[in-house]
Amino acid sequence: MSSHAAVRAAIGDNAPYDVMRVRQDFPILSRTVHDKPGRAGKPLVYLDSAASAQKPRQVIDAMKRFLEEDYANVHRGVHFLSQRSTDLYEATRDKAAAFLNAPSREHIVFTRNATEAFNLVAQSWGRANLKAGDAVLISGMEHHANIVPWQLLRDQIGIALKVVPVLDDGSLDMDAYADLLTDDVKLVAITHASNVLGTINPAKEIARLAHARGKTVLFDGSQAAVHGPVDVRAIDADFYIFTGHKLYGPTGIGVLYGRKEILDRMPPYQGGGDMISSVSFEETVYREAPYRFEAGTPPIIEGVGLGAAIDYVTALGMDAIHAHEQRLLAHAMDRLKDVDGLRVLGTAPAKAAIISFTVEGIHPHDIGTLLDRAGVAVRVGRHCAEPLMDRFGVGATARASFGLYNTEAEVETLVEAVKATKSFFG
Amino acid sequence: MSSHAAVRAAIGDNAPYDVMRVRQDFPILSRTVHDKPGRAGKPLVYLDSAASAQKPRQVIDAMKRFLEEDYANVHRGVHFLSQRSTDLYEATRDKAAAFLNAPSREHIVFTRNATEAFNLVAQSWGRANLKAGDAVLISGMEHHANIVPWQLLRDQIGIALKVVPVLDDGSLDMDAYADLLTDDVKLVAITHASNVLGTINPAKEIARLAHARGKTVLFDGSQAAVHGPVDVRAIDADFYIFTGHKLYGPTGIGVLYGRKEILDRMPPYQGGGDMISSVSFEETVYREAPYRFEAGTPPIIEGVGLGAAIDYVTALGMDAIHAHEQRLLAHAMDRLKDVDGLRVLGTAPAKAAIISFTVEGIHPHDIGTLLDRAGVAVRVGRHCAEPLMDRFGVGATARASFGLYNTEAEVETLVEAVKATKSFFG
Amino acid sequence: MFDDLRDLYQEVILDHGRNPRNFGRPDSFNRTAKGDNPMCGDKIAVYLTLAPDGSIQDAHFDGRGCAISQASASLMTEILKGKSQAEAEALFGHFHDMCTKDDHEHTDHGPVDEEAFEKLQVLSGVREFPMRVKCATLAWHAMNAALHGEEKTSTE
Amino acid sequence: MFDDLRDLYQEVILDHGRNPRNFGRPDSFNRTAKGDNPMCGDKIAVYLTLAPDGSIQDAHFDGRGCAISQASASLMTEILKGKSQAEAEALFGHFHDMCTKDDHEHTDHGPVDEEAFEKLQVLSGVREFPMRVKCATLAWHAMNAALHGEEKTSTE
Ligand SMILES: Cc1ncc(COP(=O)(O)O)c(C=O)c1O
Ligand SMILES: Cc1ncc(COP(=O)(O)O)c(C=O)c1O
Repeated sequence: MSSHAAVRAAIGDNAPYDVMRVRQDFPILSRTVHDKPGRAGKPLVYLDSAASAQKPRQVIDAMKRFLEEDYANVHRGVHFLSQRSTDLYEATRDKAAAFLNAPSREHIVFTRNATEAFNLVAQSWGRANLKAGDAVLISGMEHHANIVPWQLLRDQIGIALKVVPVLDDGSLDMDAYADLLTDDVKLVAITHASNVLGTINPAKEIARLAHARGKTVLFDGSQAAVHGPVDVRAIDADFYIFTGHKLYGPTGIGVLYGRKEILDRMPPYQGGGDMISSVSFEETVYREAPYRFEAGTPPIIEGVGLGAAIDYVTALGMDAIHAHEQRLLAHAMDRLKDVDGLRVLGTAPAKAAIISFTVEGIHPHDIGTLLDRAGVAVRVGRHCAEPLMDRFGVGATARASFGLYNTEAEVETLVEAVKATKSFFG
Repeated sequence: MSSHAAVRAAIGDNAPYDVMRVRQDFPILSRTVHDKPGRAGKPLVYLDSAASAQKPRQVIDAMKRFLEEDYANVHRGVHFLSQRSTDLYEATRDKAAAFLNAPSREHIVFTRNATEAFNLVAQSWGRANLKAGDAVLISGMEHHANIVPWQLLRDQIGIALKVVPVLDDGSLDMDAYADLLTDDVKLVAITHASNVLGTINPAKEIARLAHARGKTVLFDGSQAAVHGPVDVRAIDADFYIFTGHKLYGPTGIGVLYGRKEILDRMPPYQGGGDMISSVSFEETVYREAPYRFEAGTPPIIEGVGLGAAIDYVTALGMDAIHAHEQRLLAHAMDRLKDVDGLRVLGTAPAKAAIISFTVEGIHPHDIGTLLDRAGVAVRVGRHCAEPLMDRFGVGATARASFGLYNTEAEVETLVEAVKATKSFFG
Repeated sequence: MFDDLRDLYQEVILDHGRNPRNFGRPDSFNRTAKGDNPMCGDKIAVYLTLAPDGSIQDAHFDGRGCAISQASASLMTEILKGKSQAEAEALFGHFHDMCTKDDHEHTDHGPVDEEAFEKLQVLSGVREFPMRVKCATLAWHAMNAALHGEEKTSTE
Repeated sequence: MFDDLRDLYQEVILDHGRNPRNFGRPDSFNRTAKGDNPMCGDKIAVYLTLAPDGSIQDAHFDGRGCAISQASASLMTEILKGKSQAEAEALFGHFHDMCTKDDHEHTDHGPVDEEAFEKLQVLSGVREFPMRVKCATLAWHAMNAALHGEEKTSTE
């Protein structure tokens, strides 16, 4: 049986998702690590996609081709390459809009990464719409990117930060959430999926309850947008954020979706070229949204790369990716159950393929170092979610996160490596 | 005579700078534009490097190889690829430091582009060090990136903006400058080289006078760092800014050099992961500079690309690049003199290879469209320097800007195309 | 060298560009608006005199711009004289479609003065030059803003 | 599978990691400092009792951490007892060099207790694991901060 056939058998013969073919799109996945003179290394088992995903050849080549054939600065040029460049870059705004089912490109702001998108909303929307005594409601499972910008704003203008608690299984406490929607709360800013627990939060319900009380709603889609289809209109988001490098695209670009009426009323964020309509030393007139929020030369190459990434996942199908990853998740959860002393944080019914765990008596950092020697790349630490670590009484965890290219064979390697780690320290 | 030999002859036979060999490093330079079925296009004559430079194969390949072999998220991973990635990314901090002759990597902050660096200084240093009534002294030849962030700050905290005038030849009025260094001025923020006039300002003298009066000094090196060697210690800059995509590197990354003592005392800029040392909902402790200013996943791929770009220009030699471009500039200025009705804005003695011009009776926009048909890519418009346009009484200009890959033959093509444009409208 | 630019810069355009009609701020007008094209720095102002019935009695413009925007403004002021507000808007809609869309994508902007529209065809070449569309439509945007009593407009 | 990890995790380390010596906050001490490794979330505290002549009478630590940081802290508290401040600092300097630099790059940190330093050699394996250096030096940074009367430190 070829390995190809083995995997098709493993994932079910009628599965339309051909992971072995998919893997061939990712050059890095065929490498080994920790090679030494005279000794072959271990095949890379990349289980760190929640930190950042690997890039398919389609993305790498799109950027390369762009730089070899069509590159120039955008927006203000009449020359041939500048037009090409502008067309390609702006086409990604359409693709991002379609990817999120946003009404049009005018709803899409490009940022440096997801983190900058939160800072943009905090500093632009926040300063214009919040005042001392108002509150922003986040949750106990937020990434620092959705905590610290609000703390900075709190220190600047005196808003309060309120926190929806997390239940023991890693679900959001929806009863507490409903109670926390008090009058002072003006913005609900909650993650669509947790980068530690994997929990997928009920976005539609969160937005419905918040909107019923007249609040604005922001979702952190950095993880959710990667693991399955997102429809900002169906969930009725006012803001939705994701980041290019986790969606199999380049670093240096993030996406902020905003309702057009809201974006149009937001003051500018950073000043510079491209975001202004006219400048004198006395007065400056800003451009319309989304361009008002994009100061200076934008991430042009990154835009082209992100466009190729969106094309790539769209061609595979976000539904198919989701189904594949859910099979992997189920298998991994099942297999890890057998490991004595292993505790999984986050067992909510709706869960993305992200597994944080601890092993009794072994520090996650040591787990990480040993798994790495076995070729298995996992992330260890606090995952930029320190308050969540405190909630679960752990200093850190090891986290295996799965992407569209992972296989059940890789789950086996993970499980074996964890077991070997246990005997090493045993 | 081969074209190679022709150019060597043209630039002087003992010139060590082999521009034809250099051109082979840039895949895009061999393309044609405006091809039509049955008709070959025009060879690209790229004279828009001041807007953004083309990328050598070395940069393109470094990014490609990185993505195919070594990519992962940086800083917080113990696994093999994450370490590789971190090493490669942080190595560029060393390279940027060496490129500017900064003491060490701790002085180098990576931003999204030059524009963000100005906003960072304005919002972090500015809010901490300036109060209503204080003034920032800029010049009449600033790019919007060094105007609008101060205007935003002015509207936020009530500082004043003062402007050093520009003389008729495009030089900075240094007498006026000295007089403008009054007590209220706390920061001098001036461009090292103008993106419109080409003028290279006397940075060392500007800093000396400002420091003698106890002021902090920021230089916009977006253009200067590209056209010749920069030594932040020799000129005694407190802040120095440049942008990756104009230095033959990728978009999505800019560099802010800051004196360490100053950076260390600056409050954070954006909040998120990677810039914090510990987070709870009540209190967050920030990391030391420069990391405190880099929130979220950094421009990792862009960092690797910028490193390759710095290696590339360093290998060619910034002195050699400067000499080559100065030869081109002299030649172009000489040849354009012959064109009736053509006016060059900016004839200061110290001038980078940037030529802004107008042609009597023809709008720059029309010039741009016609030159483009001849294969010549120039920028037309206000070049994000609207106040400067007003100063010279023009609505816009056409701008030909030269890079390390341009040739005297291309200057000829430009001149011929301008002449043909004149007869077209004549 | 520039043969295929003759579509864009037809003789009529070069002529109107060099000698714009109805150029200059008139002594009397009752509606005006500015147009600003941030890309190239062009700024123009349109001055309309509306009759009591709302129709356009007179139209002028001033300001600087490229050959395309000057010619477009010049042609527009000629054509608009005597048109009702609805006719002016229909012309704008048709003209905008002509500059930006393929034929089959044109939408209905109401009945249009065929003869007037015919004259505007000389500008149809801009459709091949996306970066120049704003030059061609700048004056029309300003005219539209003036009609609706707004004080200032921008084409973006 | 993990053969070449035996350099990093020597038996002594696994032993100290499992059974750290001098663990827990003592009833009395006169200097203390915390160390925080943001990368992995480790936090430890070092408690020193300095004699009137400034030498280190006693040393304890508590807090959580990986095998490397626990073993390093445990070894450190054993070794420091009876050392003068200068000796402790010299040991820290040598130890830090050992963890981060090639032999020829080591700088002079003053005379060092060779026997004590010998014991620390079990940690020299971290030099091959740049991401683990902070684990090994965390306790030492905290100790150094405590010696200098600072209240809190971080290894970064
Ligand atoms: C002098 C000058 N400063 C600042 C900038 C802004 O650079 P960026 O657009 O990369 O932020 C530019 C280029 O556009 C420039 O020429
Ligand atoms: C849930 C979540 N939010 C936000 C972020 C921040 O993304 P970035 O680092 O690209 O800004 C991440 C990833 O680190 C994440 O997992």
